[in-house]
Amino acid sequence: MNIAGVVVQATPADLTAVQAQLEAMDGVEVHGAHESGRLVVTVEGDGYRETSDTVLRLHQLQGVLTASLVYQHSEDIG
Amino acid sequence: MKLSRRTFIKANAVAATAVAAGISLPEAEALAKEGDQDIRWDKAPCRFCGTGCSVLIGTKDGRVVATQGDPDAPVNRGLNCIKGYFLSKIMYGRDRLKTPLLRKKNGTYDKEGEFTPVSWDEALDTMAAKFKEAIKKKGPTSVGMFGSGQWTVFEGYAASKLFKGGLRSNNLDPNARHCMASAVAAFIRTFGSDEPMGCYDDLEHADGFVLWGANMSEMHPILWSRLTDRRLTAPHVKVAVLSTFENRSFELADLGIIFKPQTDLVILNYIANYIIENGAVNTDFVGKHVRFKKGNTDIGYGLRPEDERQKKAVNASKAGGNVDISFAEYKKFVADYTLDKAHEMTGVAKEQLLDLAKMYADPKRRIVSYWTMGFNQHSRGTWANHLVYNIHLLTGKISEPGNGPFSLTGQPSACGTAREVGTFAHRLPADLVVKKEAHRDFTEKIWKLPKGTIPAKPGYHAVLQNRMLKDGKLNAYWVMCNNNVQAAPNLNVETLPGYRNPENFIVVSDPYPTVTAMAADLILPTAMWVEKEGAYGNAERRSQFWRQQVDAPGEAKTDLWQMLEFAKRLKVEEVWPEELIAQKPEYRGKTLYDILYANGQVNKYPKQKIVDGAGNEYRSAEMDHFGFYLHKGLYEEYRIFGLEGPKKGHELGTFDDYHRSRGLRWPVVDGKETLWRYREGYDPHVAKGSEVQFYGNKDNRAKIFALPYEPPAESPDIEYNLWLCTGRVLEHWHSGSMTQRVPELYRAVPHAVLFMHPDDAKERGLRRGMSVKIASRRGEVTASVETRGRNKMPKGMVFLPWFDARRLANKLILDATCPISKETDFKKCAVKVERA
Amino acid sequence: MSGVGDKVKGIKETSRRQFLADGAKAACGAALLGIGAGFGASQAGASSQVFLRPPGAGLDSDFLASCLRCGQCVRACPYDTLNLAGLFSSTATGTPYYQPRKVACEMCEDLPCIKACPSGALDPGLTDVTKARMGLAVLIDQETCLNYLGLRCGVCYRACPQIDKALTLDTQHNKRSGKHTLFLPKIHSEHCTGCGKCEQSCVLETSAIKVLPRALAKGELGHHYRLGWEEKAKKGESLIPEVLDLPDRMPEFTPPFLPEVKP
Amino acid sequence: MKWLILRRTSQLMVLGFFLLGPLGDIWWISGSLSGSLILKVLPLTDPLVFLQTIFAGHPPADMALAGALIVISFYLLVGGRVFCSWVCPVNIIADCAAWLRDKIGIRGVLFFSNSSRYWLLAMVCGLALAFQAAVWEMINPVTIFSRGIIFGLTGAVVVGATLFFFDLLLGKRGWCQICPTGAFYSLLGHLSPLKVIASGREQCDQCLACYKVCPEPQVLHEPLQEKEASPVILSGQCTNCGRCIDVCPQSVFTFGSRFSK
Repeated sequence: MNIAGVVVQATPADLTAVQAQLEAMDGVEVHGAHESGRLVVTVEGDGYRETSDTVLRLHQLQGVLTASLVYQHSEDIG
Repeated sequence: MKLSRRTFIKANAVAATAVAAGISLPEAEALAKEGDQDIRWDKAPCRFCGTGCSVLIGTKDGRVVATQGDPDAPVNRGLNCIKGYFLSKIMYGRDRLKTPLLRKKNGTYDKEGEFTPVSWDEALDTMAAKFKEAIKKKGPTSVGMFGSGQWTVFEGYAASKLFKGGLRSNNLDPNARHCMASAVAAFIRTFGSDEPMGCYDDLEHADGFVLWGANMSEMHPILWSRLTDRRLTAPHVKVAVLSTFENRSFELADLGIIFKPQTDLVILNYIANYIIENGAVNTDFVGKHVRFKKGNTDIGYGLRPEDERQKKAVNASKAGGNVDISFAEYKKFVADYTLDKAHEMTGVAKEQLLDLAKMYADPKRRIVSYWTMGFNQHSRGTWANHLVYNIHLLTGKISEPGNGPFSLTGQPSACGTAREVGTFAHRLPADLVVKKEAHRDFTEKIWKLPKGTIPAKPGYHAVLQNRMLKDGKLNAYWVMCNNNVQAAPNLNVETLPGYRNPENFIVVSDPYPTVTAMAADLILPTAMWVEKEGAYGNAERRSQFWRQQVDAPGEAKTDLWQMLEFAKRLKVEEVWPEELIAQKPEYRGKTLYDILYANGQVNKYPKQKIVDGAGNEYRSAEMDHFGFYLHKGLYEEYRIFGLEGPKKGHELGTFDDYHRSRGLRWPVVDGKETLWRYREGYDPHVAKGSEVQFYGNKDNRAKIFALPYEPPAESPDIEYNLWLCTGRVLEHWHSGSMTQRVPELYRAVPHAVLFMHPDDAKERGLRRGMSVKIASRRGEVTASVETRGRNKMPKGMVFLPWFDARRLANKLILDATCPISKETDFKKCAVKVERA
Repeated sequence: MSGVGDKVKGIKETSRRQFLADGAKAACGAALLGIGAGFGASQAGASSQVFLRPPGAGLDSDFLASCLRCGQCVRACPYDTLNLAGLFSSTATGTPYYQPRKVACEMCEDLPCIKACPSGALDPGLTDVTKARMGLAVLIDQETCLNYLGLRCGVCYRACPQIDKALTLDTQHNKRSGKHTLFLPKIHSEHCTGCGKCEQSCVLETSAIKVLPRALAKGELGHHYRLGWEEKAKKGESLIPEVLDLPDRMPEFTPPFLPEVKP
Repeated sequence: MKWLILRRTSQLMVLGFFLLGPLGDIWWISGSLSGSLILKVLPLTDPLVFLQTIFAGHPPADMALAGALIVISFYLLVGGRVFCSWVCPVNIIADCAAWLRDKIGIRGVLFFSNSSRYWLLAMVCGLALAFQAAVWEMINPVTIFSRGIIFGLTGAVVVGATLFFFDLLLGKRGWCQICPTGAFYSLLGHLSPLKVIASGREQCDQCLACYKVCPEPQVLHEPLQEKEASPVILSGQCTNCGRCIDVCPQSVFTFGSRFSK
């Protein structure tokens, strides 16, 4: 199990659009957003590779300025 | 449950990310903080030394994820030593054994084969066949078991039943033989009852402490913390520390005494002499409660009978013999031990000897004497124990708050299991012994066995077991819950040959691949500590219970499961003679499991829910497997020995009470614990008006033994010119099979080093850090030299800890034992040290 | 070697002017490089707290003046304690250092590192390793130190090669438990060599005791102040002897209900 | 080709001896090119590093001084920049970069005058004096590279690659043109007796093969072209690499004494 916490900075104008895009992605959840354009996002995956790929994809989204990883946890379950 | 862990981690991720983003998400923060809340907390005693600290075990998702000292535990009040701090990690070493391993070649068992994973059925069937074969060929004395002071009470009791009542072999001995046997022998001989009279509350009441060969600072850290506190908060308190080298306990010593090895016997007799000469004898006490004995001398060293030292000893076969004497004769006996003579023999300054004697002689000073291996692992260990009782008995400083001799134990249940349930080769539960017919009869009655089932002859003790394995007289052997190949003396000559003797089949049950496991033919993977329900009895007679917190990994099974499943494979006809079965024809065709465990008593308590005060539920792997509450059944049957047995003063509380309490000190009578035994008012068994009754003896009197100094079995000479002492360090416990697997403890003390005086090193052209060969007449090991650090050695003596499996200190040790207690002297032998 | 100018006369085509112009160019380049290097040097000095020098290295400023960066001390170290700083290390590249949490200095009595040093950067006058001052241990976090929490740890203390001198345990009553003792590690700078065995052995996830360069670790008492009790002990009597002290008046008989006052 | 092969062998052998210790536990030599001890007896010290410590105010220690004097004496004897062409591992990089550069025809963008290296040398000493530290050693690619190889530090790769691309893209043998270590040895080379001599310059047919391979072609002009000048290549900047001897079809060049006519 792999869980990452990511701060996504979107252009304030695109905030809603970005949020919608994020929510459409597998394993991505938006936990909060601020009108300044910052979003609190978690990325979940089974493996490290998968999670980091998703985090990298966040950068590519339309309207996203930066996405910075602030929390990372991984452990074997079962 | 897995979902909740995921939710928790996610909450943490959200909280951390929100902080970084500068966004406030109060729900997430609250959730993250609550993470600790789904940890289930329950109590258990620490599984290291005999102190018996209580810890709280935090379990989550079937894994122990946290521990803490129990802040309300009377022994440790929430504190732990550094080993206790890492308790939860000992179960999670990477090389935990998870499947039975049998030595095989081409698909079948072969003594010279490779360890091959096998099923439990194959493992136990092979093992049962080997045991039956041995019994058939050479009788019940050809099977045996080496057990442990780390066994739970239930396990020790089940083993005692299995071997003494089932297989009819008294060849059951615990590793406590290496540890406590001398204390046991002297307790029984002096007071007629095993274990200390006092308790840890003495620590807060004494005005003086004397440590005789006990480095409490490292070996009983939490008790030491209490002792130090007494010294700090009561400035009149004096602490004397005696040892053959300067150890960490000297930090606190008002009187730090280094004596020549073995001459503690001289100091003890000198003190007795001083007390008598200076009129400090409590004549009233001695007149009413004490009688005098003279023990046999020249009793040899428990070596093989062919050994010259053994042949020369006049009383080698009558080591325990003694005769009654008068006080006047005793006085004359110790009069020989004058200050001058004591000073000359011990090398201790006269003022120091005098100071020490005065501490004991001062009628106003309450004194507790503590000892561990310095006394017990001693070729005159029983004598040393006697001689310290003598001092306390002469002055009447015993069995009252702050006064008494107190033997500290090295293992978590040396008292509770090894001693109390009778796992020694000569013992039965609750202080009964195999030699006495009445005791056997009583035991057989409780166990519902035909008369004559239990053999009258004591079995092979620890050292003898290894000799008999080597000699081919003990052929099927089960080592459980200990690492004797790293512990037993004279490894190369007397221990390993027996394990590898082609005639023998050796089974080792252990959680980890220890050196003992590697020397075995069959390894059984074993559950440890809170992977099973258990009970330990610490040094102050406190029995502490715990519930099973987690499951054992893989196919690892508990010791109880292993013993009971093994018993299922033994038909009574295969192990008992016909005349015995004839007495109980209803046993015909049954297995030892049916007779010993499914006997209507042990299986009396049906499956039930195990619930703690907070309503949490617990599993019992054995209850699930066998279909009844095995632990409760075993315990309640064992409890009858204390309640109804021929020896009084061993009453235990009920099974349920122990699970509810933080441990109780026996005898537990009328719902009360006993803090000081033998003293009126404190001990329910002492008659009103009698003040003190040593009721273990029929005349209610304790015995003072006149015993002299005798030299050790081996002393340094021209070739082997140094004394070697072995022992422990705080960071590691015993053979290190658990603590060496905790990375932090490994880093703290990764290797055993040889402590040496700088001048001794220089004389041999050695520098600190150099690799050296330490050789005795029996073997050699390599270690690096340490001339600084925690132990300051006197010239002529070196110290090597034994926790390090890469440096097996026991190769060097002579298998000389105290002839009475059969406990090996691990503290003295002659070695030479040279550059490797 | 009288000067650079003489030595370049072989280049005949170079006019004096050309030479000066080249010189100016080179000097500018050199200055730029120099500023960079100098900056690097000051950086290396500033962040040296995580890097400890071998015994006898003295102050880092002196060390950076004298060390040849040859690595012979590193090769001589029998315990692989010493490393050479790499290019991206925050200490000067090529200089030896150790990080005690990884491998502490074992304090070899024969000081092989100093013997190997050709330049005297490691002071050959240091022959007693206990006199080495590689840093100073500091119990940096009392909140996590198990000893302060009352646990019986003392791993650092027992790991100390200068046990009871450089590191002692102060005892203090544990008020919370009521019957135990706090064994508090205390470092004595006059004996601590900074070997780092304490930091290496600390069982916490992050060591609570750390070795710092002495300059960072050590406080300094005001130069005007003397410790009265030490001065008295040194002199063996009060610094101002012969001072008049009149006896206190006491009742000749203390009534039993009054506590006895000891003069 | 003879001298080139000998030279490569020498360069690799020096590194090889240093690596025998860490790789094969044979400690014939310990340390690095900055300072070393051979067979536990003979000290060697990089004289420029040593000089920096003197400028930095550190009194010379016997061992280091002895090592520096031994090295200086040796190079005084065999030619100062013999270090550059026979010992210095950077030379391998410089030669490779130069070869590739010619092969793919990159034109240089940076040219350094011959005096640059002396200015840089002066700066190195000045820096040591000003900062009271061996400042140059923090960036000196020569010592960082050789030490990096011997001690297995990643810096070696970085510095090696940087030097390679510097030489490849910015200037032919760019680093060696300005290297202060080379400059220092150049100063020694002015006095050394072992020299390359254009003894057969009469046979020269101006094919310019020697100019093409010479790392310091400016040193060739006078002895080869100017008939009134001595045929001995007297310049300290000559590295005694012997490439000109290898390549000259007319066998113009030989090794000999500076005093030979």
